[in-house]
Amino acid sequence: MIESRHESVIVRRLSRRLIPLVQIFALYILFFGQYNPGGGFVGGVMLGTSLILGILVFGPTDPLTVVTKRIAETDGVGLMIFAAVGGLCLIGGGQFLNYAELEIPGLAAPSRRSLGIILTQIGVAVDIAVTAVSIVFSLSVMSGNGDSHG
Amino acid sequence: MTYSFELPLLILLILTAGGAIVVKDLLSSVLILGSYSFFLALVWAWLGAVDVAFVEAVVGAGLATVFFVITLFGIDPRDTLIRRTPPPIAAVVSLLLLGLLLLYAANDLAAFGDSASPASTHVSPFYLENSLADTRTPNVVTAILMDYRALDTLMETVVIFTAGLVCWLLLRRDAK
Amino acid sequence: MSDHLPILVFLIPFLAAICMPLVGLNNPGRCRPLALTALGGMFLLSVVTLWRILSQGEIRYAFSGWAPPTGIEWVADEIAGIMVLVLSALAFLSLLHTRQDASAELAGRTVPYHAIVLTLVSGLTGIVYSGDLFNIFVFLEIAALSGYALVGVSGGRALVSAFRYLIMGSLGASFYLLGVSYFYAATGTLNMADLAQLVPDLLASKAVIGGLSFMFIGLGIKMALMPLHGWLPDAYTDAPDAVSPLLAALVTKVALLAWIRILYWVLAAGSYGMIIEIFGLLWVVGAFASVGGAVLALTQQDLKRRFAYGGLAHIGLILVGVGQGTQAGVTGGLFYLINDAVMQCLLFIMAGAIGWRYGVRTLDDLGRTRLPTPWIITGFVVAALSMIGLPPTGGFFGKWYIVLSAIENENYVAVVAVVLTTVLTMAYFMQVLEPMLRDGETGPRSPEIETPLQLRLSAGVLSVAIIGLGLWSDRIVQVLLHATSRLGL
Amino acid sequence: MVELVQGWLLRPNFIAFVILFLWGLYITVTHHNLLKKLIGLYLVQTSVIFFLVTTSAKDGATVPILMSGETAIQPDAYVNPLPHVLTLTAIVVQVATLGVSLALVAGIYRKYGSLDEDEVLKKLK
Repeated sequence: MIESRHESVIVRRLSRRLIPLVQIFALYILFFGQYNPGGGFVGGVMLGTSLILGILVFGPTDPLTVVTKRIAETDGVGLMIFAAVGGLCLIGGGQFLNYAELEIPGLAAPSRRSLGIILTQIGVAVDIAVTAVSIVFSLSVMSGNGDSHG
Repeated sequence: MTYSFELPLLILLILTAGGAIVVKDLLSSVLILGSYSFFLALVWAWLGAVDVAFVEAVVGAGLATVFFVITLFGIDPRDTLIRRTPPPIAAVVSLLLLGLLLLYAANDLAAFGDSASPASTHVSPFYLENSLADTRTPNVVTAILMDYRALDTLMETVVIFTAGLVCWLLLRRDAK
Repeated sequence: MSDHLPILVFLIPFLAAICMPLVGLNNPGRCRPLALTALGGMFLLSVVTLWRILSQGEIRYAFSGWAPPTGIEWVADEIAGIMVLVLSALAFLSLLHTRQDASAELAGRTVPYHAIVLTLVSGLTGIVYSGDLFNIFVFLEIAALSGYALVGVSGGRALVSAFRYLIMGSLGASFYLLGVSYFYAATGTLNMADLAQLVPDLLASKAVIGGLSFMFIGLGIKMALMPLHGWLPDAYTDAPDAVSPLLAALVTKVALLAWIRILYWVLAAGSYGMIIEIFGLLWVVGAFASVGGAVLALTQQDLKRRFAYGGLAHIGLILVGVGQGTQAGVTGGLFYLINDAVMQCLLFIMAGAIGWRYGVRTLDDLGRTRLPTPWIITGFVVAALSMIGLPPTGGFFGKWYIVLSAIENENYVAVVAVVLTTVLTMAYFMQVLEPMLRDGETGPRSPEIETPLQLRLSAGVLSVAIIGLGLWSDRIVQVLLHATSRLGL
Repeated sequence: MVELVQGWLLRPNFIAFVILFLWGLYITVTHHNLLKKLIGLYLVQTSVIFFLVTTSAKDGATVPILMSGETAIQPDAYVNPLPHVLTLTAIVVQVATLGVSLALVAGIYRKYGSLDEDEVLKKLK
């Protein structure tokens, strides 16, 4: 179903408007996860599904799909962010993922932890968004370009 | 605790679950499963688990349904016909035993909503009391998820990452 | 820095796995060297870790700086140290022995393949180290997802096997999670050390007994314990030759290790047999699995399938030892577990090698074909000796300790089961070795160079390791005894 | 015995969990259609998560998001957040498993042209 764009012009127009809104809401959910329900997972899944909507509606030639396809190849970047934050804690002298040991001058331990939570949530969101898109690409490689003889 | 709001939800939950199982058309049954997830999210919101409800609504009712539907569209199954055969005796018997074990084990669980239960008194008060001071994060669930038990979160992200790789490995043979 | 060793050991394959998609984006050829380097580095670091554990005692690592039970804790004791060492070595060798043209078979899928091998290794490492029940669940799922993918990688029939594996494995994980939930509901904690403090007072609680039963069912599926083994033979037979050594050696053993930890570390239970009687019968399940597995192995034509059933028997043997409830029994079971990992790895490497090299997949093929390859025959013989349990090998000493502990318990049924399994194992290996050795003597020998260097290296190292495990068995058992002495058995 | 049954009936959540768990398990093990098996598996996984969430409930407690400016925090005023965290993780694991299983189903369908387990097994031979 990725092979062509959606035939209805209403769906295409509406999605063009809707996708940025969904993404802004996803970012809101992501960054206010410390104060509201939500956070990395939900934000990431919403980002991912907004991109999936774009793929399904605009078809394979649309710039959005092309960009998304490039993004889907960079699987693992989100985890690198997460692991890098954890690794910085190791370098700072604490245990793995001990954000209180992040070496940021002028910040007390609770603020460092708060910062660590935001950074790692970004990592989670990026990874989940990218992977969701990647799984959808894989699952839709069925007819045509996939091999049919196993 | 009164169940007046929850009972209808639970009944709807079981009805939608049954619908997803019984309905013959695969696409319909997948969509009914989406509504099952949605009712589940409502039940959890009622239980006070707003974060879980949110994730279930987005992941269960959203992403899981997207995966199901894309698979169904991609493979366009011709045999959505579902046969029914008499249930194997062994499966029924072991299921009954399992059910008895579940009910037996439930006897010594704390009563529902008991704020003096071990689950609510041993470790969890620490999180509630200290998370704001420790992490400046009012949402205690986020604080535990991303800080106190951050390793679990890292690893579940790895689970998702692995799933992405697995789908790639199994389905995309024409990679450059 | 030496307190951080467990997490460093874990981070090497983990980081390599998550970097793999980017590294392989433009040049997939880099994946195999990266994976091999990571596993090699992991091996070296795990040697250092084991040395550190042996010299200065166990390492308890509290993640995020939160002391348990608030945070997640990893416990690197002697057993975990040895197990991770074995795990990384076996993963390195099974990846190394894969021939170079495996990349052609993988058809542009080298990137996810190598990344998934590494996630499998990281998942297993996590299970071994983790001291937190829920953390184990997450790692179990990482390892399981990787396992499903590796089974299904060659497509076709393997996909069906992988699907069955997935259904069973996910049900197992759900049961395990259910057990953890019952434990949590009854105690309010997930940390093993903390549970060990709380559970003895609750041993009469039905919730704890139920939770334990569900965990046992769940991990029983994961370790392919006899009545729950349905997924294993197909999965190991249909997995590509490059993968089945890794799976056969590690996946079930690590699940079994997790169960041993729960049984003895969580229940704090020298006395568990007396309090929860039903788990005093664990050795019966083990004896049933060991005899049943060996009998079923005897009836199989396909070599890999035959060895897969043989592996089931060995899981049962380990449980016979562990189920004795004495220090000698647990130690013997753990020692046999380590041996079993090594010899299963060698056995499946050899089975894969003759399958690839000579197209020998079944006993009939074996009778028809000459195998003029001393390396392969030697490897087979060493693995077979150890599987049967003959003196110079590690397998003998593992069985020896298990039988000793059973005799000490005056548990003669268990002794009979072990002996019966040994006899059956000998029978099914004779059917394999007899045509192989007969033709090896009469047939002309072709130059050894035909066996690839990596294969010879893997086979040689593993054979030496099996003999070495036998020769130094007393040293290893001393270390294990030291670890199990803290259990208060 | 009467008290036992009464005890179970006082926990409608638990009854719902048991029904969903057993029904899902039964479908997963016995159904012929691969996709229906996955639906059964989904029910099993969600029901276990449901059970875990239920352990977090406290009478008269509210969602575990602390009010701003509150100084002395009463743990009894908020539901237990730890099971929520575990279930979040479990849900993500569940959807990852679903993705993998759908990939396998898609592969099987591509190869054998059927979602019926018996038919696939017939074609295997």
